[in-house]
Amino acid sequence: MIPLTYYLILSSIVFTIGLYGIMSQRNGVRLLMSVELMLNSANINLVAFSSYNDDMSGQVFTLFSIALAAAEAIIGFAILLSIFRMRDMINIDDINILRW
Amino acid sequence: MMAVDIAGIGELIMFALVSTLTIIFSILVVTAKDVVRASLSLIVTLVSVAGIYVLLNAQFIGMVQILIYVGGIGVLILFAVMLTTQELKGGSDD
Amino acid sequence: MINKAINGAVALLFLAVVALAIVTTTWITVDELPQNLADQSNIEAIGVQIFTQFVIPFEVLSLVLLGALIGAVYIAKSEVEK
Amino acid sequence: MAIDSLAFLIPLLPALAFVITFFFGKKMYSGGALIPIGAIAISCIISILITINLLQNPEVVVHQSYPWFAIFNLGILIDPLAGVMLCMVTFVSLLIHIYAVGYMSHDPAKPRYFAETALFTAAMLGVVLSDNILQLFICWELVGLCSYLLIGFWYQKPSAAAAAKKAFLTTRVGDVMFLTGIIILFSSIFTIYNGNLPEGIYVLQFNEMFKLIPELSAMHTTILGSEVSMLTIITLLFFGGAVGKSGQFPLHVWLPDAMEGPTTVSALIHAATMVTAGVYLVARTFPMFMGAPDALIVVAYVGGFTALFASTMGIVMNDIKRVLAFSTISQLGYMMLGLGMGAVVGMEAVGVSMFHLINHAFFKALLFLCAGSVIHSVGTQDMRQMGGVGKVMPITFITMLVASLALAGFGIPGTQIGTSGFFSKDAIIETTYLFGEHTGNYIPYIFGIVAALLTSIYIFRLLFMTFTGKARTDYGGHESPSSMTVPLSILAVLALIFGALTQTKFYRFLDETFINNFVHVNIGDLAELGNYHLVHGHHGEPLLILWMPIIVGVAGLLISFLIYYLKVVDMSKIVSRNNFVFKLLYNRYYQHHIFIEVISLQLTYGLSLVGEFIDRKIIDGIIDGISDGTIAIGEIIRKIQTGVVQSYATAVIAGVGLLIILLKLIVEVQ
Repeated sequence: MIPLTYYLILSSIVFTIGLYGIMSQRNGVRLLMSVELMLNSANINLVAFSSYNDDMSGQVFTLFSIALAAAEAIIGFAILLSIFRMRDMINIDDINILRW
Repeated sequence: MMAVDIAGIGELIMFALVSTLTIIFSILVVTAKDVVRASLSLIVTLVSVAGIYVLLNAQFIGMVQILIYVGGIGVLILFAVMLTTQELKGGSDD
Repeated sequence: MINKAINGAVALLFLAVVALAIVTTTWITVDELPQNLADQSNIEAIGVQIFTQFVIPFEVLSLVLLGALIGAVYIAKSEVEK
Repeated sequence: MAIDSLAFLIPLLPALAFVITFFFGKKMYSGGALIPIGAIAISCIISILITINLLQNPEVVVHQSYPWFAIFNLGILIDPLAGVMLCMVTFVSLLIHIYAVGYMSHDPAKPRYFAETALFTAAMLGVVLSDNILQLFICWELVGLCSYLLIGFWYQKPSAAAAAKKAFLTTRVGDVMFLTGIIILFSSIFTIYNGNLPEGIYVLQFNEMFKLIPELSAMHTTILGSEVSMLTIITLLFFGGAVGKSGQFPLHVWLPDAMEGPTTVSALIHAATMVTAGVYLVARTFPMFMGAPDALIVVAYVGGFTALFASTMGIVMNDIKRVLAFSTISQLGYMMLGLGMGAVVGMEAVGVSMFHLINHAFFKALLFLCAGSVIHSVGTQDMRQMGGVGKVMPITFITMLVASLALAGFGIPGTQIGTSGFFSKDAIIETTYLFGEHTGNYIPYIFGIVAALLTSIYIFRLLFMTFTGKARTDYGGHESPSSMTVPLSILAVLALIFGALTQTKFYRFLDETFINNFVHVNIGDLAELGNYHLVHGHHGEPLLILWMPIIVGVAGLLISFLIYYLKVVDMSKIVSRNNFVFKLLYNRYYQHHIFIEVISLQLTYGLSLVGEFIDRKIIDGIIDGISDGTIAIGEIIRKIQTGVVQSYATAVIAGVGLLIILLKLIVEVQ
């Protein structure tokens, strides 16, 4: 059997890649994609723990998490779209109307 | 004993394969120059994560992952890319 | 470019910390991945859990999705009528 | 017990009001203000009825609990501590809502305002009602979010948006500490039970937490070579959360800036509710603090220092609301100081501190609402442009005067005559004296008494500069509408008499908090754990100590009166006396007039110059230096703030990583 550690390391690597994306990307859509990566790594963790502890709640939480990710993607996309309508770009460096 | 070992090795190989896929394509997501390419890599990443779920004996979650993530969010992100890219904008919306 | 280098360094630092924590922790696990032959894909177990123990979060989730739907429509609709 | 079963309505009604007002408020009268007002009024009535029940029967508390998931639950706990908080929050919130109908009448975004304040009230009530620390934390975060929304209510103003962000991020520092405390607490409990959490009990409920205090206190970990008990770490982290929320010393920076919101928001957030959440948290988990003597000392010192530090800054401010903001920080410092005295007076510290909290809520809300009334009428927040407002706004002036007297703590010791602030503040100062007497450490007392003097100076400076004298600019003020003056009057009456009415009852009532059918704590055991010698019945203070707070209060009033009311007279008197002395000397020693002139001029003028130098450069210099230093440090630090969220995120992640490595290097958990 594969040790649990492998899955955790895999998930932390995917999470780090997502994190790097969050920190370095300037394009709104790419930011959203990086967030999806991070969410997925969290889900891998949940499912891995669920399987290795023989406890089904982890998988139920994964389902919830997937549904919430869908909601989050929809909202993020809607915001990007409305910003794009207003400004004709989605470079988040230039979206600073809420900034002081 | 031997059989178990072989099964274990097979599992390990599968895991190595799927996790390599996941990592390579998720790196592509953040490094690819073209946004469309990045979003397609994201979809591949999501599919391989579904593979990991299956390896973890969570087949149902794997199915849901493919249905919702790949089918729903993947398409949504592709749409987002199409709708918010300047070059492709002409006449697509409005 | 310098920014990307800093970001990469920070991400690697994070990965190092997390990986270290994962490797040094002793995880308590079952000996063999559980295999329920009657319910290979866990659908039944998950369904039972969702509709018994987690029924309230499940209902709340439906409201969240509805809210997301309405919010998305509201945000993304064109502002011509204003 | 019919009324107990309605307890869940207390937070639920304002939450419902939020939904209704938010979505349908536009079409209703006055932006749907009546919905939250009605909801909070019902909550207020329910809370008062429950509290009256409790008052008659304090050992039977209202406790309802429902399983949430796994080992967590959702629950309602109304014991005397929560009961008085509930009444205070709902009542002050109700008055502020009524006041806001008049104050916000010209604002187009009224529905959003009323929806957000209703949500804020609901969240705050959630904090108060929680029966477990996790639920408290969730509501705590919701309070933080609402404060962000409300401070940034006029988000079109860049300064308001910045202030909202600052408040959110600064309190977030405290919140992270709080969360860390909860996590450490949970993992410690897990260790205590050897990983087998007992079935059927929720370990994060307050009573379960308190039962484990001896075990937690026995767990040790090594930090930088010295052994620290787990309980101390947990309580210090909890206190960190309270520091962020209650604007204590290192994290107080957000509170003055938060005055960018509407004045009603300032009154709601900075007088009655949000900032007191930190004090409430410490009071709620007070048995744990009792078991950790080091943490209690930290609470006392941070509180005392904050009380002093903030009041020095209050003296130099010219913005009326900022003076009040610093005053709030200072008074919260007093409450923390009072809690920190638990090492000597035991559970009575909770009573003393909560009494000040309640009284402070009344008079500080009143001060803010009066300031709001003045701002509403005059149209500026700068006190240098006001003056003589008392003539055009008599009701506001009288209520403000009452509030100022209460803040400065005026009353006659030994009798039942006095403003509410007098009873509560005196109690805290006396407790610090008692602390000094029993431990030989008079520093908290000095903090308290000096801060009391400064408090009196700045509040009367505000009063004289704003309401008396001649109008310095042409502002054409008018008295506010009755929806604003009625709440002012109610609060003024309460600020005046509440203390005298409830003083003795209050302590006895709150002493029951940790001895009832739900939470049961043995004070003696805790005192043994912390090596305390608790003192009961303290009436042996010297007369001077009893009178000291009122003496410094009057002294402050006189100083302000001389400087800010008689300012013109005083100055001209000095000038004329100079002339008079000069002339007298000139006439008498006519032949030596050049010599005398030189002497008189040189000496008198020189002396007055020295006096002026001491006054201007040294005294003002110290005070200005503090504020200039703060500003200068701020100028340096603000360079780091690029405003790009991503770079913040990068910094946060790098910080967390480095912190973990650092902790790994210096901490060895045993």
